[in-house]
Amino acid sequence: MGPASVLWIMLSAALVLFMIPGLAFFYGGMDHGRNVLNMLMMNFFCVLIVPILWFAFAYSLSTGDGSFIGNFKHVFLSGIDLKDGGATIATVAFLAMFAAITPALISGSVAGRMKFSAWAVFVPIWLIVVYVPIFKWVFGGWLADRGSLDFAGGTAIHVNAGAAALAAALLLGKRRGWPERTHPPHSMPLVMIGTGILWFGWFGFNAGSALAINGQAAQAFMNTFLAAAAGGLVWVLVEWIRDGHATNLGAASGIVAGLVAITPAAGFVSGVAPIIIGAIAGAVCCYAVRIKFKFGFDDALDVVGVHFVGGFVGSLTIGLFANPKFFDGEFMAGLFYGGGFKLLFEQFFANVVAVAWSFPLTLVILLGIKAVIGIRTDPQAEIDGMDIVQHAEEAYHSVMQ
Amino acid sequence: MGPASVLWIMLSAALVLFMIPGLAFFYGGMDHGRNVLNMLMMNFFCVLIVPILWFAFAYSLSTGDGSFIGNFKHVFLSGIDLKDGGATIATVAFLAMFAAITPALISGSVAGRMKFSAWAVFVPIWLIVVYVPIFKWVFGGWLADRGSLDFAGGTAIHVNAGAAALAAALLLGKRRGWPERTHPPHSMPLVMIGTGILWFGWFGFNAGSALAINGQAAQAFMNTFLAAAAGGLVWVLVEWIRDGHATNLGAASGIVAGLVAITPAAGFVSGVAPIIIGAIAGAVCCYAVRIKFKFGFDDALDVVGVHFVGGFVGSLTIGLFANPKFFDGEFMAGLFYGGGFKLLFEQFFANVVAVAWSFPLTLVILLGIKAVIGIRTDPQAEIDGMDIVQHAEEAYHSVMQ
Amino acid sequence: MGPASVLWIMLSAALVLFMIPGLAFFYGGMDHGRNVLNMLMMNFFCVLIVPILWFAFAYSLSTGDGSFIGNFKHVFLSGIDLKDGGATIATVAFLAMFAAITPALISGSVAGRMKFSAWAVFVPIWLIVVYVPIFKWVFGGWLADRGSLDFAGGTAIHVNAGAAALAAALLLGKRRGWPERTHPPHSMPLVMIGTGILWFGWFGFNAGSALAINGQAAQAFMNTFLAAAAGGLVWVLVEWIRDGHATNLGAASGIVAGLVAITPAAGFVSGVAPIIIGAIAGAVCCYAVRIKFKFGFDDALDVVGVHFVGGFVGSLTIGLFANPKFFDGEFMAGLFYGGGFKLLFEQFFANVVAVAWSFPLTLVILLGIKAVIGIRTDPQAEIDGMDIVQHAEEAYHSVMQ
Amino acid sequence: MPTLITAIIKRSRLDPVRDALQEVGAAGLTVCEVRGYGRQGGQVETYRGTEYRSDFIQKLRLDLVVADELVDVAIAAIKDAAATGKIGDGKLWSVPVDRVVRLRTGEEGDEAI
Amino acid sequence: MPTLITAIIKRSRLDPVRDALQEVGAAGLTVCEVRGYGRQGGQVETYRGTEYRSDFIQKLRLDLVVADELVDVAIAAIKDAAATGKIGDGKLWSVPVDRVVRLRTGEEGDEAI
Amino acid sequence: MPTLITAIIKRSRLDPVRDALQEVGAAGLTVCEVRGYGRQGGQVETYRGTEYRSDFIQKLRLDLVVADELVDVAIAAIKDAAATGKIGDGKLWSVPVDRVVRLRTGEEGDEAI
Ligand SMILES: Nc1ncnc2c1ncn2[C@@H]1O[C@H](COP(=O)(O)OP(=O)(O)O)[C@@H](O)[C@H]1O
Ligand SMILES: Nc1ncnc2c1ncn2[C@@H]1O[C@H](COP(=O)(O)OP(=O)(O)O)[C@@H](O)[C@H]1O
Ligand SMILES: Nc1ncnc2c1ncn2[C@@H]1O[C@H](COP(=O)(O)OP(=O)(O)O)[C@@H](O)[C@H]1O
Repeated sequence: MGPASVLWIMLSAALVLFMIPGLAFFYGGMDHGRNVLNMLMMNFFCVLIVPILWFAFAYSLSTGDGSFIGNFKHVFLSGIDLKDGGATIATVAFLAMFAAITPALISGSVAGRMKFSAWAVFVPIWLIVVYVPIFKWVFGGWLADRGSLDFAGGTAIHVNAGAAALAAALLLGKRRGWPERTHPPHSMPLVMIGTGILWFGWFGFNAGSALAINGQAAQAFMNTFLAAAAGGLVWVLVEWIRDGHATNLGAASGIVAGLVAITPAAGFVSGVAPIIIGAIAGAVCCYAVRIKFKFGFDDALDVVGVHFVGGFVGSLTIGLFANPKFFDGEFMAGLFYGGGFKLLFEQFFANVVAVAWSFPLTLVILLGIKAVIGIRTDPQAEIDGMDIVQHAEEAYHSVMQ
Repeated sequence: MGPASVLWIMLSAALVLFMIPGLAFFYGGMDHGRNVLNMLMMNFFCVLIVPILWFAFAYSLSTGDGSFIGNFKHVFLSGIDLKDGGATIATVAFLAMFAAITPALISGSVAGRMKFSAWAVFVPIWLIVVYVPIFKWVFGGWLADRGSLDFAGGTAIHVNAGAAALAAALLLGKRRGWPERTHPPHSMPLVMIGTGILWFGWFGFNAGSALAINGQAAQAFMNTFLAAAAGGLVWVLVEWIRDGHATNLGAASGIVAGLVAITPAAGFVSGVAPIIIGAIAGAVCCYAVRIKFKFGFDDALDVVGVHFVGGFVGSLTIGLFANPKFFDGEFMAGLFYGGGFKLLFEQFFANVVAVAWSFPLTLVILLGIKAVIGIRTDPQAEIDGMDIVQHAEEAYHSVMQ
Repeated sequence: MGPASVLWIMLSAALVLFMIPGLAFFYGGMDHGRNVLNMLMMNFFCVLIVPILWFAFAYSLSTGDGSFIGNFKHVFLSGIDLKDGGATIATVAFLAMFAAITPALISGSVAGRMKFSAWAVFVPIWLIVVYVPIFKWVFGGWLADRGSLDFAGGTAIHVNAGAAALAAALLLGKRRGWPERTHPPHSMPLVMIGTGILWFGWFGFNAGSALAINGQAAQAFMNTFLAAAAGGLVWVLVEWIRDGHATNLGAASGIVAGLVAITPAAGFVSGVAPIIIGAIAGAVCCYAVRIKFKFGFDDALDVVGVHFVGGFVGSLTIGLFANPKFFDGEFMAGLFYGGGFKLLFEQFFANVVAVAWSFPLTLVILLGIKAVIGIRTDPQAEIDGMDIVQHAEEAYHSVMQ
Repeated sequence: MPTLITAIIKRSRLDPVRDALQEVGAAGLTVCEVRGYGRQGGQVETYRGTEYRSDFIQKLRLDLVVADELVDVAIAAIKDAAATGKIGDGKLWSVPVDRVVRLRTGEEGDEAI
Repeated sequence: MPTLITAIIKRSRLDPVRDALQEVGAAGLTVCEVRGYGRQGGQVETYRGTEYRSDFIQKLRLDLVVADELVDVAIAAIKDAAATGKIGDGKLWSVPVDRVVRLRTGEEGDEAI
Repeated sequence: MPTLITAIIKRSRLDPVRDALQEVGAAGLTVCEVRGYGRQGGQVETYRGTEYRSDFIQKLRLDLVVADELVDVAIAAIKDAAATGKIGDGKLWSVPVDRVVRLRTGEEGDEAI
């Protein structure tokens, strides 16, 4: 691997790291002003604990020959040196960022009522029990062997985290006053700062997943760009037509929906496909965020509506648009490129497997934590604010203080 | 083109994309707290609609053999593949970011009173009618053929957008209460967040315009750095001497003025020239932002004073400092490097042409939109706030809500 | 040097530049709402004035054959061309960013009471008198010749700035009401925005200091990542156990402490060492920030507790963990890698030298400024706010205005 | 004569108090974010490991002008809805008002409320 | 006896009201951002496609103490300047004041206003 | 009869005033950030080189209900602690109060303060 590729992987790792604060601001801005620090902390915590675990053994468990799980050959990165010009080290760091951001995604659904101690215990357990196996299957295990495709983590990250988010929202129950009372974003500028950072960082997330600098990386870049634009545009148009107003939160949500949907597909599709994929995600997610009201689960910041649905939709569209010829690649073609229904089925199957693993195991993990230390804050924290009760700090201090 | 160059173009594209939220925060922080979301939305909207148009046909129209306009050979990027290792795809993405940020610049002058629907119609029309031709002429058409120079868009972007901003401000008229009432920035930290992102991203904007990683890119990088510093420093010093205070908004404005001025010159000048160019821009723009009071046009956030004036000044300085020997390049030398007045004249001429195209056509486009759907919000929006009236959302929500 | 390396240096320069606003937000968020603009301005000012000086002569003075000080061979970058593909130009820019951020670090200790005019005079003098010599000694002078190691500026930047910060805090005296009154952060989200940017940018700071894209850069990247995570994690755990709460400011402070500590070591250690280094820094700095209460010096935002202590600790750990074999490098081995106590002593010695130069000279510079124009604002500024009194602007404006 | 009732309540009691007032027919009110100092003491926050007491606790201030005959029921309604029984529930006071005007119409007195 | 006039007005009417008061000679006043609940109802906002009513509308609260002889003109001035004729223009009430003190000098009564 | 004292003071005088009140036994109070307009005039700010006057200056509003016998000492305490002698120190006014209620317990009158 040439130095430019090593550079690209390192840079992409830095960009994905930057997405974690981005996600924190995206979520934190949307949350209530007295819960924002709890939201930020849940996200930052992921990037404190996960790297250590990744380094210690999770990386090793995620890679290697096995079809179901890796091994312990590279615990503490043993056996990895710099003879390849840093390529492996850079790749380990890049993958560590993915591992850190995936549980962070879940935090949006548990906003405003989860004990931070429970979260701190949940993240490492979930990483090992849920994330590592699915990651292995999707990126170098039996699901990959069957031919299903996931470029940068539609199945392994977004659908997986989305299913876990649903489980967590169901188990935690509703926030006080939900859904009668709407909690509008306490700071839309903070949401938009998060959105800007997320989009910027997502180029590393998707184009970096080529793990080299080449045509596929460039096309993944372009796809990331177009799908986000299309997702945001369509969400805004749906709002405009349906509600009479185009909102900033709609634009932000649509951008993220487009980004989520293109994530699994970024290195497999070309031409007008990313625009179609982004547009579908924008439209579908714009309606999907309302499901929670129908079914009564308090997915506070719409992890299910955006990441689960967006990831699933994006993953399926690979079955339609995968275009191996364009990439000169050895993957199955989608329905529209002469590949028949085979890939579509595999895509569906892989995502169902991810859900079937993630959802129940997340429930089990949380039930275990609930039994031991409890998962929900006492009601006073919901009234006085998660920030002061759980973290003994407040987000903003006025001149009086 | 080597992989490092492809990487550089992609990275630069990501950096320019990041500038658009940066610009949104720069403008949004300066605007009133009840108009900030409208400001953000005008900017984000550009990066939702423009990429789609660029992909569909604007890119194709902007390139190709013609001297005045491109062709439809690459509509929907047809004919572009990955055989060049992604170089073309990366370049298309990079140029798309330029196309997206240019109309976004205009939003600063129409702040606080333009109907969002009018803006949403204006952006795509303006892109095709005004931006695409000027882009073509400057970067690969008759103006370029005459020898005028524009490295990263002084003429094609800043002067162009600045002229359009003037036209828009004139046509929209003044905001309620302007100029008797000053609307101070509702959040200077947001302005500074925008400034930080803009400066960071501008390295991609300017150094990326070398479209390769080479000595010219490195010098453009250095120039971008020095001009911004000099611009900020001089603006702050002028304030300090003149008003007795050095302000943050002055530093931010000077940095942006320096960046604007070096944009056209970044790949053509060297040595102490970037400092001189930045310093001139800092001083001139610091006074130019007052012109609007003299002539009574409400260029709300000083697009004319900073981008038009800064871009024009910077573009002219190329005529003085262009140094082909240093770059081993085949462009005309400036006055101080033995080239005589020829280049200076061409620089002047190219900018006049850009103004002569942009200003009247922007007027025509806006008059057309005015006739059909109107361009100015009803007065109540100015009183109650653009955010609530136009977007049905508010930027900040307090604990009561 | 290949194009990928030139790109990496340029990119790293941009990342370090971005750290300066990041630092400004980190500090500014922690400061009182009526002093935040003064805080931002002190930081931004560094990146306005330092680049000009660096270009003019400070770069030249910092490099060259001498063992104690450079020369004037490259004043105004004379003699530097693009024949090396931009490598030198990129390196000059990269080093300029280091020079700009070092005085900016000091601003945290003088928050809320230093005359901005005094700061504006202090920065350039300090740069030349204190920073340039130490930089030269550490990176290419007698301290380096003795064998002491500093990869990205633990001694030259953090210990140096920390010692200066202590001198400044002592000379300025306490803020009104300190330590009886605690000034909690006026905006924790702003602090966290700063933290996110700092971590992101620090990859350029550390991994960019390899001045090439190679295995060392990749390992420095990995080390930066792990040490920050470990620092944040340990700080948060200490808080949790000691105070009963894990705070966001703790996470942010621990991340920064870990980053500071790994800075000198990033290109010399491997394996589990970065985690140990980060963890030590997190734990030690978490206690060190209290020293100021014990000794009664008002280091407002804990530059001493985090940068001085973190930098010193990190620098010493090189004496334990330096691993030349892993890097195939020609530097001394640390104690745990068979090198004996030699390196440990040299690390200690180099830092003592830095302190012995920085602390008294900072005192002398500030005493000089005090004698001529004064260094402390009049008390009214502390009451009414530094922003309005010193900069005639306020950070936030409400709807009334 | 109309009376001005001012109540300092906990942040979280706004909705119940508003509902209770509405029920007794006192629909109009004005709310303001304030900070209170009283027996409750402050809340303890930490700042880089240093605990400190933030003396002033966030409260809401409600002002409502009610017609004479409604004063007692309005006060009773607020009392019921605002009380949680824990320290810091807040205070209420009332002051007789000279004139009340609805600015839109110029109506005065009970008409204006 | 001086009187305390409290007016709840629309955000956008501050400048006209202040000017009107100044004209009649009531120059000092204190303003506060408040939120009001009344007949106007709330404003409709959307949140990810869900419309909701934000019950409390931003208003400004003005407090001014005026000398007895100025009460009527001050009230009239506010009424004129604050009214737009649309619902939600706000309320005004007045309360007689026992003592007024200028803190700087200790002056009391009309002197202190 | 208890009395409501309202004081508009400078931002920086909150701590001294609170301490002074506590000393004389008036411990409870409610604070609110307000903006004042008066003789002090506004503060001059600049905006891209244009100077403008920000008419309204940040102040704090203190409301405290005190028992009759404490009114004079409380006012004196505030006066002492709030005065810096410079223009803009603020105003204070007092109004007799009909009823005071502690919401937690329902206690009324002096008990409730
Ligand atoms: N004398 C007073 N005057 C004005 N406001 C008061 C007074 N005493 C208390 N308050 C307000 O009421 C709030 C609650 O009072 P506190 O003494 O803490 O508990 P309780 O409500 O149980 O008596 C305080 O935070 C303050 O805002
Ligand atoms: N009884 C009341 N007591 C105190 N404030 C009131 C009262 N009624 C209305 N207000 C205030 O006046 C504002 C306007 O009142 P509203 O009933 O909406 O319309 P109008 O001013 O046309 O009567 C409200 O938002 C509220 O702040
Ligand atoms: N008549 C008044 N009614 C209500 N508040 C007032 C009045 N006059 C002044 N104030 C308040 O007191 C503050 C200080 O008053 P000002 O006239 O500036 O100086 P001074 O306190 O020296 O008289 C003002 O900012 C305002 O908040």
